[in-house]
Amino acid sequence: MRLKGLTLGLAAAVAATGITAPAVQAEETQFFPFFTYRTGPYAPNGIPSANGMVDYMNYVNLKWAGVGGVKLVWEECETGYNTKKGVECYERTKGKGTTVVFPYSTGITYKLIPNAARDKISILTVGYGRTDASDGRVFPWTFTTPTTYWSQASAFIKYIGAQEGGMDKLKGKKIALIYHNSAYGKEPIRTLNLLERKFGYKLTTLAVNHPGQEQKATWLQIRRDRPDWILLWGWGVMNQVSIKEATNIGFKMDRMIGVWWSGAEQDVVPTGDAAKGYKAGTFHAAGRDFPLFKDIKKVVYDAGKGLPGGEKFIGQVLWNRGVVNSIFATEAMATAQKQYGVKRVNGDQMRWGLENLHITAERWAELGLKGFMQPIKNTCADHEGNGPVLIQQWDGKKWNIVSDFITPMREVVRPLIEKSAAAYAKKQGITPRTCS
Amino acid sequence: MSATERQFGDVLLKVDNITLRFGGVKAITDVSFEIREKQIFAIIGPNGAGKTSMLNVINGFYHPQEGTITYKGNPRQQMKPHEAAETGIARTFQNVALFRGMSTLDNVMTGRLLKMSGPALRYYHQKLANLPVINYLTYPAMWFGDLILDSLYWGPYQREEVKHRKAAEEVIDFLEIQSIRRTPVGRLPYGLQKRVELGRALAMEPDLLLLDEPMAGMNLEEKEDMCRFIIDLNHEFGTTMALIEHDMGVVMDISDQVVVLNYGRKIADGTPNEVQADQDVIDAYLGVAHEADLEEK
Amino acid sequence: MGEILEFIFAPILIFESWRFGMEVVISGLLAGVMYSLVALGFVLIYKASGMFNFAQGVLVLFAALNLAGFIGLGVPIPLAIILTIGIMILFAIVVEYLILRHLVNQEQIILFMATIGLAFFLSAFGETIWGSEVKKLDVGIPQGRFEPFGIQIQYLELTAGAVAAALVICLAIFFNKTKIGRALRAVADDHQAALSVGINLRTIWIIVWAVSGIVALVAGTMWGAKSGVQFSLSEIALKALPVLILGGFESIPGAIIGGLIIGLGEKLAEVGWGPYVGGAIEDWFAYILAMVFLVFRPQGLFGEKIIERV
Amino acid sequence: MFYREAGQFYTTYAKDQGIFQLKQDKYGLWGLLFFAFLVVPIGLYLLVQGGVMAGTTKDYLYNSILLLLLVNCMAAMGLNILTGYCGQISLGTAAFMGVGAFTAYKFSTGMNYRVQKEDNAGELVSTLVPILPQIDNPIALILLAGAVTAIVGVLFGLPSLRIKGFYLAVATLAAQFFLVWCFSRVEWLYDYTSSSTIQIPLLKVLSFIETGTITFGMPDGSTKAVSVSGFLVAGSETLKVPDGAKTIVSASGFILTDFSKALSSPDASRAVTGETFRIYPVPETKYIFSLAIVVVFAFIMKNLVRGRIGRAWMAIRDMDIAAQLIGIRPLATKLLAFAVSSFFCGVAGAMLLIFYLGALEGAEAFNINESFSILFMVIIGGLGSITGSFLGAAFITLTPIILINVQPAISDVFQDKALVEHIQFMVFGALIILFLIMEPLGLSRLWQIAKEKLRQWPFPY
Repeated sequence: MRLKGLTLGLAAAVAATGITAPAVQAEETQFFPFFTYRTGPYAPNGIPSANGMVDYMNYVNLKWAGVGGVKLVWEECETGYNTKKGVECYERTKGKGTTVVFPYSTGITYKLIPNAARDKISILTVGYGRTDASDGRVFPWTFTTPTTYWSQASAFIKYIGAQEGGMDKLKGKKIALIYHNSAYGKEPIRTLNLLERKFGYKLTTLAVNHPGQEQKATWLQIRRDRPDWILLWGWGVMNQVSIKEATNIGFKMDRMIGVWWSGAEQDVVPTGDAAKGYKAGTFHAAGRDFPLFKDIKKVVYDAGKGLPGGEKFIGQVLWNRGVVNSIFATEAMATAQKQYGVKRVNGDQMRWGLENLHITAERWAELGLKGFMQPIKNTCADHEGNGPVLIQQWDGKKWNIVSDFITPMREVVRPLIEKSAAAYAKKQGITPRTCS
Repeated sequence: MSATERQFGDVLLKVDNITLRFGGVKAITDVSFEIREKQIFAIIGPNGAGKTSMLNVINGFYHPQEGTITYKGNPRQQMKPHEAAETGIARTFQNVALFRGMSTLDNVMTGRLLKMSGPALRYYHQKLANLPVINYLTYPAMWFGDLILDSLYWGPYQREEVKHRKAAEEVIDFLEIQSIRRTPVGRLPYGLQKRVELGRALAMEPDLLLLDEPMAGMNLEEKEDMCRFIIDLNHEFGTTMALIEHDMGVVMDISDQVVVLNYGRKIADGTPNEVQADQDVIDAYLGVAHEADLEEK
Repeated sequence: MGEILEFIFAPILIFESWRFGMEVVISGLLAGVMYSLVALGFVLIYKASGMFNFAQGVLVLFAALNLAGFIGLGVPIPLAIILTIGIMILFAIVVEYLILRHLVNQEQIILFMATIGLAFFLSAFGETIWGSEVKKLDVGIPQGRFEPFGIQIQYLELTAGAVAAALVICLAIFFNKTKIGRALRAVADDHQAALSVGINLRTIWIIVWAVSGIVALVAGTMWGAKSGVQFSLSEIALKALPVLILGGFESIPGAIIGGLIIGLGEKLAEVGWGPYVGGAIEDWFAYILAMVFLVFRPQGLFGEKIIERV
Repeated sequence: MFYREAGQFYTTYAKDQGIFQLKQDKYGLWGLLFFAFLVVPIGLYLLVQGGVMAGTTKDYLYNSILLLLLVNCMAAMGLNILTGYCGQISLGTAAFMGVGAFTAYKFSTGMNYRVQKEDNAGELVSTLVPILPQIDNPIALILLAGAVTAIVGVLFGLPSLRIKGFYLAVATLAAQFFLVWCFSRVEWLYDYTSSSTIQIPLLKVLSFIETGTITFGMPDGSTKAVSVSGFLVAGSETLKVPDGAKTIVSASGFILTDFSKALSSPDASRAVTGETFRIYPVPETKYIFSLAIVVVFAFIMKNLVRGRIGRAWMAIRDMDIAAQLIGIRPLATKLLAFAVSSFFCGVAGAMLLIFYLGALEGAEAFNINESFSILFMVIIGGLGSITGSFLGAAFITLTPIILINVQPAISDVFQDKALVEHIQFMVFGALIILFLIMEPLGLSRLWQIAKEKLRQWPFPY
């Protein structure tokens, strides 16, 4: 009790944390930090993603003068895919009025999740991060829109089943998972194991250590086990080496499916012809033949306002994904603006906007991306947005979509997510909120 | 004073038929001798005669293939260097082997390490070690207790430090190196380094002190100082010493007994006078070069 | 009990199918050669200057970046190779001028640290010039495979084996038959003595860094052909370290034999034991293998027995 | 003029063996501690109060600079014991830190193990069964982390009897790779989560002291206070909103709540919704605790290295043969160095998890680059010097951050973000080389030279 008097002052300082930061922000701008990695082992993949995010925001400013009249400002912060640098980025940009962050690294995502509610900063992880965080009751501040690794794994099994001529044909088939030995790579294993019990295929998991330059042992085992399908959960240089090794041992490339982070131009082009026929998951269409992308080229690059050397990335898979990332952010912001009738949105409002994000097919068409993605709709309990998965195939020149939108097995994945989230809540002493 | 008049104690170290080989090369062949307490014992011989190897065998650094060493009545064949040190054998080196990163004082204090025991462990050895069962249980606890005391530098441990600091200061006083107490030894001139090294060995309060060329590379003045320290040590404290030295004048002057090695074999053993008279020695070693030296005496 | 035995002998049990066993052995040996190529660069510099050059991995990246960069600019391959060698020599001169000569007579660990600083600098410098994108490196090394007796062998790895053999022969000739080579050996044996007979240490350093730059170029070309040229290439240095301790820091044959042992050992372990414990064990297995080996032979495979003197 | 030993004599050996030879040094250290413990937190608080500094800037200073710096200081001290004092180069520091972090995590969650059963429907049901009570005291966790890491360190130190120099350095990489592999492979270590990440749960100390109050406004206009007890250092605590509470009136104390910003945001009058709220540790608490830990361990290290153990270590480092011949047991001495060093590293790892990151992925947070950067700190700072550990940690931690913060200036010149980043790397690499060339003995040697100069100032002759 005696201590309390002494500490009251500190408490006031804490309260001040909230006051000062927004005050210095000019009213008509909305700030976004971009955690990017243009250096380090994963830079080849980081650069197009970062460019996509920046280019779209730039485009919105140039074309529409911002969102709802609020100009977008952003700051890139280099993380090098390193958690400590990510923490530094987060803390440094926090004071500039951050409402939502895109960590672009599994490690940074995990580190930031416990902070999100405290700082009133949402975490939007487009196609990566912590899968069970899509349970909005336990993780109100984390968004895994449009879909997650677990969903994707189930969609892959669905796709394989379809290719084999029915889910019942999966019985006795051999599927090998080659994965990056990290939190990211291990995400699908639990789902695949569960489905293994359900459909009776046989799963072999093979881990590859970072960076994955040397995979001889892995592919020797593939040669021995002769799986019918290979799922590749790789990242960085590992992807190229895997694709090359697969060709080297004469594996049929159209039976090898990569996760969406293993299916970019950067992964296949350096392998030459080896990757022809290789498939990969994605949650958005491929290519640059969309009105929006043509417009971005016109408005941003032709006007000389783009990033140096950035034009060549337009339409690439990772660049497209970066654009999707920014679209989610701006759409959520617009949603929040409408709901609260404000111009610049704060953390609470941005969170509401993300939670009530609803991008209909019409809206996609309006954005100039007709058929690019399926409608996305988040709810209080479900932050995954119910996005379906596509399969694309590399023809030696470009990626082509070769499947319809595959709806993940929600009935399998969702209970898994809820169970995992509940376990987390229990361990961390969190009372899940009620969504009704 | 003549060496023969002096009275020595029992046999401290007995070397029996030692043979040491490196691969096919024999460094020492079938050498035997005895060192008595309070003796100044010299091992001489030309370069490569196996003198240093002999010292290395005595303090357990080399393991001879044949023969035994009996020290304080206990025969031994294999022994690790630190075990030799624990039984009271100290040593200086031909090329100074000081701890260059530490000050003079710290170097001398390292010589006290064996004598320093943690207060808890000492209590253990005094009171608990002989109790059945309980000694196994308490030893780790006492060891750990010492570590805690060490890490706090407090109470009984601090008193222990002070006690040994006093002992170290006595050595420093004796060797007259007070002024360089806090100087890192790497910065000292060669002669002083040798003296600090002697200090480190003395701090161990050894029963047998092995000196490997204590006067090599010194000027006359330094040599005189060193001789004085050696003689004082022997006479005042009765330290037994085995030394290797090339300066025959010094050897003949201060030693009580001399062993002569040549090509790893013993060719003579006796008092300085006896050795000087030995024809083998004169042939093999002293030869013409040193005759002038001997005549002076 | 049976399971335990099965686990213990797993690496041997893979020979149940002798073709598969042989494939593992051959792949292991050839992977080992690829490690040796990187390890050779370390050995050269350590031999001549006692410097544990941690920048060797980055040197591999840097050389490959230059080569791929020049080829990407449309320079014919032979000219690109010559240009890259020129750059590696220039680099050696700059390193000597700016770093080595200022660190004469420093402790080994300081030299080691300096090379890490150099690694930081060089990796960023290389990427500044040539960009961070993955570059394809194709200097005409045959791709694909052939299958004698049903055992798959890849041309790229076979080429690597041949290149490594050629490289070792070249280095052997260089060290034993040329005047510079003899001077290098003299320096490796005894710095002081070499200086006293009039060997210019600085020239030696430049030569040795240039040679190891060229060795890095060879390693970079082989690895780059395998995985494209990008930042990760610098991390293969970590695969070369167990080879080094096994073979000894100062022995060229050691680097080759060490590479073969490590390559073979880690592949057998991964294929045999990996499935039981979750896989991805080869990285640490290589180190543990080298360490166990070292405990029994502290001086490495080809190092001389250490006789301690006082 | 003011910094000299003239007139300072000691009449007892006990005093002469004190940590400081000079009174000025002693006062300097007390001043520094005063500054770090009181001036920094209170000063920052006042700056924020006075509106000079943004609250987020203060958070930035604590969360991403000071806490990381303290963790790094701790790890650098640990490695300095082994490399600087005992002469054994280790490249496995990060892995040992990882052992500490995972130990802290396992003890904080009750050492769960998993029981898997098939239920009636044939589904696999797994439950986690704790075998120990959860420990929520950070100090206890840190000490346990140190102890376990010490044991692991001794195991990996065993080869040091036979292997020396760089061979040993590379051999310690075996520890690095093996342990990191365990962090991502041994499911028990990370409580069987699907992604092998760990997150520290709620930890607090002195839970009997009331440290804060949150006042709620009730519908009838009265207020109701909820008091908070104990100092939170990690995780978050869930508390109940009083029945029927409508608004939050104020929050005070050593806490951060879910509401702390709602208070100040434009819609502050918003009604409270939900039944619970959560409180979080303030950065000041974390800072003071980590600082205290670092200071205590620095004191312990100083005592060890100036006593008999330190002398034995240095003897082994300087000349191991001579050391053996004066009776030092090489294996025992080296293993003790491995144990103590690993203890420190384990503490650093636990601090990293508890105070700095909160949640981490073992294989990423403790990868080999971390080991290298800690070795860097020790060498740049100065081998065999505690001051050096601190200076080195500061240099390696702060230089990149300083470079990042001058980056906006460079960014205006170069549009290319990657280029700016690369320039940063080049500058960092060049600075390291420059330092090694200028003063191979490290920053601590520069500090010493500065002090010697100061002794003579202003009359050098």
